Amino acid sequence: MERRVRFNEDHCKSCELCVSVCPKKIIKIRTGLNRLGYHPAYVPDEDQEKCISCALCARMCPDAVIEVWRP
Amino acid sequence: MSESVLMKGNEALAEAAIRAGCRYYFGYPITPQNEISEYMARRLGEVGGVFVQAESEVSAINMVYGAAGAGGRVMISSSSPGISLMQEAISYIAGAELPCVIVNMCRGGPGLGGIQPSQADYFQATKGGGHGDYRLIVLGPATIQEGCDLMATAFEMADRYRNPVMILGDGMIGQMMEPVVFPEPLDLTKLPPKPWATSGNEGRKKNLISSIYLDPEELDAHNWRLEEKYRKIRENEVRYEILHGDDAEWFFVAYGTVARICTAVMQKLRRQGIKVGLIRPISLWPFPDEAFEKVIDRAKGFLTVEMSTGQMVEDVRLAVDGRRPVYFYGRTGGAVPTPRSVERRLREMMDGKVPSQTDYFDRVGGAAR
Amino acid sequence: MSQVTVFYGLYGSGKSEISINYALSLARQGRAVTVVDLDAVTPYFRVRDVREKLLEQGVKVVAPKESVRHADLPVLPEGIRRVLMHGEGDVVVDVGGDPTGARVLGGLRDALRPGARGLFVVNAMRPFSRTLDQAEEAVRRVTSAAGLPPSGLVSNTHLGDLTQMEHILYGLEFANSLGSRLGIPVVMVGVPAHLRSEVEKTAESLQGVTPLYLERYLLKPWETEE
Amino acid sequence: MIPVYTRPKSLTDVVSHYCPGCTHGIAHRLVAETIDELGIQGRTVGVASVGCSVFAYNYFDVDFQQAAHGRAPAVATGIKRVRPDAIVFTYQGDGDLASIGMAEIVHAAARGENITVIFINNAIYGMTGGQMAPTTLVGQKTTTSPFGRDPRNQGYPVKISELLATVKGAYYVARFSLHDPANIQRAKQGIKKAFQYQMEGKGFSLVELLSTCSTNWGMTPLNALKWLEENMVPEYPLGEFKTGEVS
Repeated sequence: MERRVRFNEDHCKSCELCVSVCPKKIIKIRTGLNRLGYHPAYVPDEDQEKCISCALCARMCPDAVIEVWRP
Repeated sequence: MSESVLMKGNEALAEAAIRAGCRYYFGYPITPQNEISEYMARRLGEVGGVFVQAESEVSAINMVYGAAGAGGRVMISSSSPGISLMQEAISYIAGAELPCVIVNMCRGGPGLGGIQPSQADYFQATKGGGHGDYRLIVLGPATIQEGCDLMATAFEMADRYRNPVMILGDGMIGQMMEPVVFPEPLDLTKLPPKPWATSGNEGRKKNLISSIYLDPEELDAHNWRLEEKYRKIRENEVRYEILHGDDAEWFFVAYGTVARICTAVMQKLRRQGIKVGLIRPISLWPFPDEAFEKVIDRAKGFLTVEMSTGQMVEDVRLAVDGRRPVYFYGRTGGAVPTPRSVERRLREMMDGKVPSQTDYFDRVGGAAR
Repeated sequence: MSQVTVFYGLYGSGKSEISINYALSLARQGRAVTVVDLDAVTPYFRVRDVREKLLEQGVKVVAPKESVRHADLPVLPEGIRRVLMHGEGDVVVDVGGDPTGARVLGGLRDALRPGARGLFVVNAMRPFSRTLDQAEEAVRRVTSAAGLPPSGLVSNTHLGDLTQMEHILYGLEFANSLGSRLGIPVVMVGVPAHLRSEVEKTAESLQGVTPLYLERYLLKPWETEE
Repeated sequence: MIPVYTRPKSLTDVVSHYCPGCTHGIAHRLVAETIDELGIQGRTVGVASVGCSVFAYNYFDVDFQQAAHGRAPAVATGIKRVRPDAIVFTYQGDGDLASIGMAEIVHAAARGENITVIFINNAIYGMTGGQMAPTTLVGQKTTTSPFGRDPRNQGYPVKISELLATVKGAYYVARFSLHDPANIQRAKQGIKKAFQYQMEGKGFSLVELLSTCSTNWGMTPLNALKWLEENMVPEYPLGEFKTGEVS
């Protein structure tokens, strides 16, 4: 499956700004920790289809964690 | 007609800098060195260079930092209070290892002081002034011709060691006029490249000009690497002149304008058969300790004369290391030691009338005047 | 008849030494002379620095008062307008160098007595007056800043202590050419005192221009006996 | 799949030291996007200042010089005069630019120095731990205004964009906010204009970016964005204050 929204989870600091701006509310926070000790944001595979590739999350992200693609 | 031109010291240094390839000058007006800025403002444009009058000495020296980092051959000049304002950036420039030439036409201090000549910035120039472990190469010309000749050396050393070089003059050197012969202008195309400069990272890894090292181990290593560079400079760049080192028993030690006065006195005394010589440091840092080794066996004493309350004399004492008496005579605040007073002080020293090894300042109404 | 003589020119052309020596030469002729130090731009080597020596030889000195002698300020002498307008006897005015220094006179132009003459001092061994074009430009800029058209030139080409007869003669030729371009005469030629006998041996060498023999008064510290 | 948004290549691939949610990261990204889009990575030189952005040089893959506190515009001047073809920008915070560096910024603008200044205004000193900044709002509590900034004691906030818009040498002066995607998009357009004006040789440009400091404000990143919108934007109106001819 090709993902529309891809997170470089190792760089995520869990600020959740992406979560706040996602119009589809599909960005979740993992329960596990990344290398930096944060709970990284991600979009579950099953919700990738719901992504409208608006890229608001990527434009909000302070750490350039997110890349967005469209079919 | 001869190739000589009659030049004011300040103008001459500016022209010499241009011939040494200086194309960028940043400054801020202060007496007695304004002729440098004025000359640069007039001349740099003719050779495709850039002159900027900054809003302050603080800004001007930071422009130098930027220009040197970008690979320019750059100079700045000022006089004592202005040089004080620049100390922060001079520390940054030394820390980031950038080449530039700084001219200080020293005037009387502390504080606003006065505009007459002085040598009271010796400590600031040779011992730091800014924060941190760093050194400037400091050159003290005694004639305008020597100032011009040292200018090319200054730029060359600045590039070779990636270190700021200061030409420490005094107001007299800046304001007086003497004939000079200028060297041919340097061929700029033959200057060595500066691959470390911030010129845009097209086709290479990016360059960073910085002096920040937050890791103590890294900063320690950086400082010891700088110290190793300074050691090389101490080894290779000592410059001095000894007059009558072969027979003299009493030595003047003086630099810059004061060395001219001491030379005149020396010549007069020698005509009377008195064996006087002169040690004239040209590089004030690195200080020419070796000059003293050359004469120490025969020397009976050293009289350091300065336009300060006694600054270089400390380096003289370190070099002599207690082996011979070291005396001092100084005037400050723009008062220049007169030949007569210098002669009197030397005679007192020879007659053992001056307490040895102690400071002997010219007290109010002192006999030396 | 008494006269006001203004010496102006570029920085370092030798105006101050010319002014001092000219004033002294007038005094030696028994004339009443006042020399005015109007140099507000040079910090060292000014007429005021030899005030005592001039007074000793009967020349009055009008200069900024002693309390501000070393001030880093463009201070005008007190009573300057009165001296320029009504000063007794001959008045010799030493103006600061370049248009910058000449501007000071520009501000006092209306106080100058009628008949005041402006003599432009030129040294062809100095930067910015080494070619005729440069020198012509310099005359134009300085004299217009001073507001006083030049009535003559003073040839003062020299190299300090290294000055030789050849420099004097070259300078005179230079000044003559400059004078023809400007339509003004060369009225004086500065000659260092050590060349006096050489000049006098060949009187015709100066082509009739009056020599002003120059003793140096503005000495460097190591040149004095004191 | 077609890319809609990918990481700018003139950002280095490292994790920044900035706190979670710090809008410095957004500002960095916008500058990097601009550099990519204008194709100037190989000839851009940045000047890092003192403040939280002291390490900005680690995050941009372009040549950089580190400047002393407040002096970045002077350093940039030196670089630009030596390398007129380089695209030179400074990245400065409010303590650096609006306090100790006030003279340098005003005079760089007055000279019409052909550089671009990115000015981060978050109304507080971040690096040194939350002290009052020249841009701290009236009533805002900081470690050095513990009872809130009182104009009778500490004076009023300095409005840099309004001030510089009065300077003739300044060509482009604009203020944007980074509190939501729409404003971020506007900020991006402003930054891009500023760099383009420099490329066209128009002269001095400054883009002020209202930013957060959630750590020193003592808020979550989201609440900090809300506080910015509700408190800073009214005090610091957004918009382009000047786009105009330098004679």
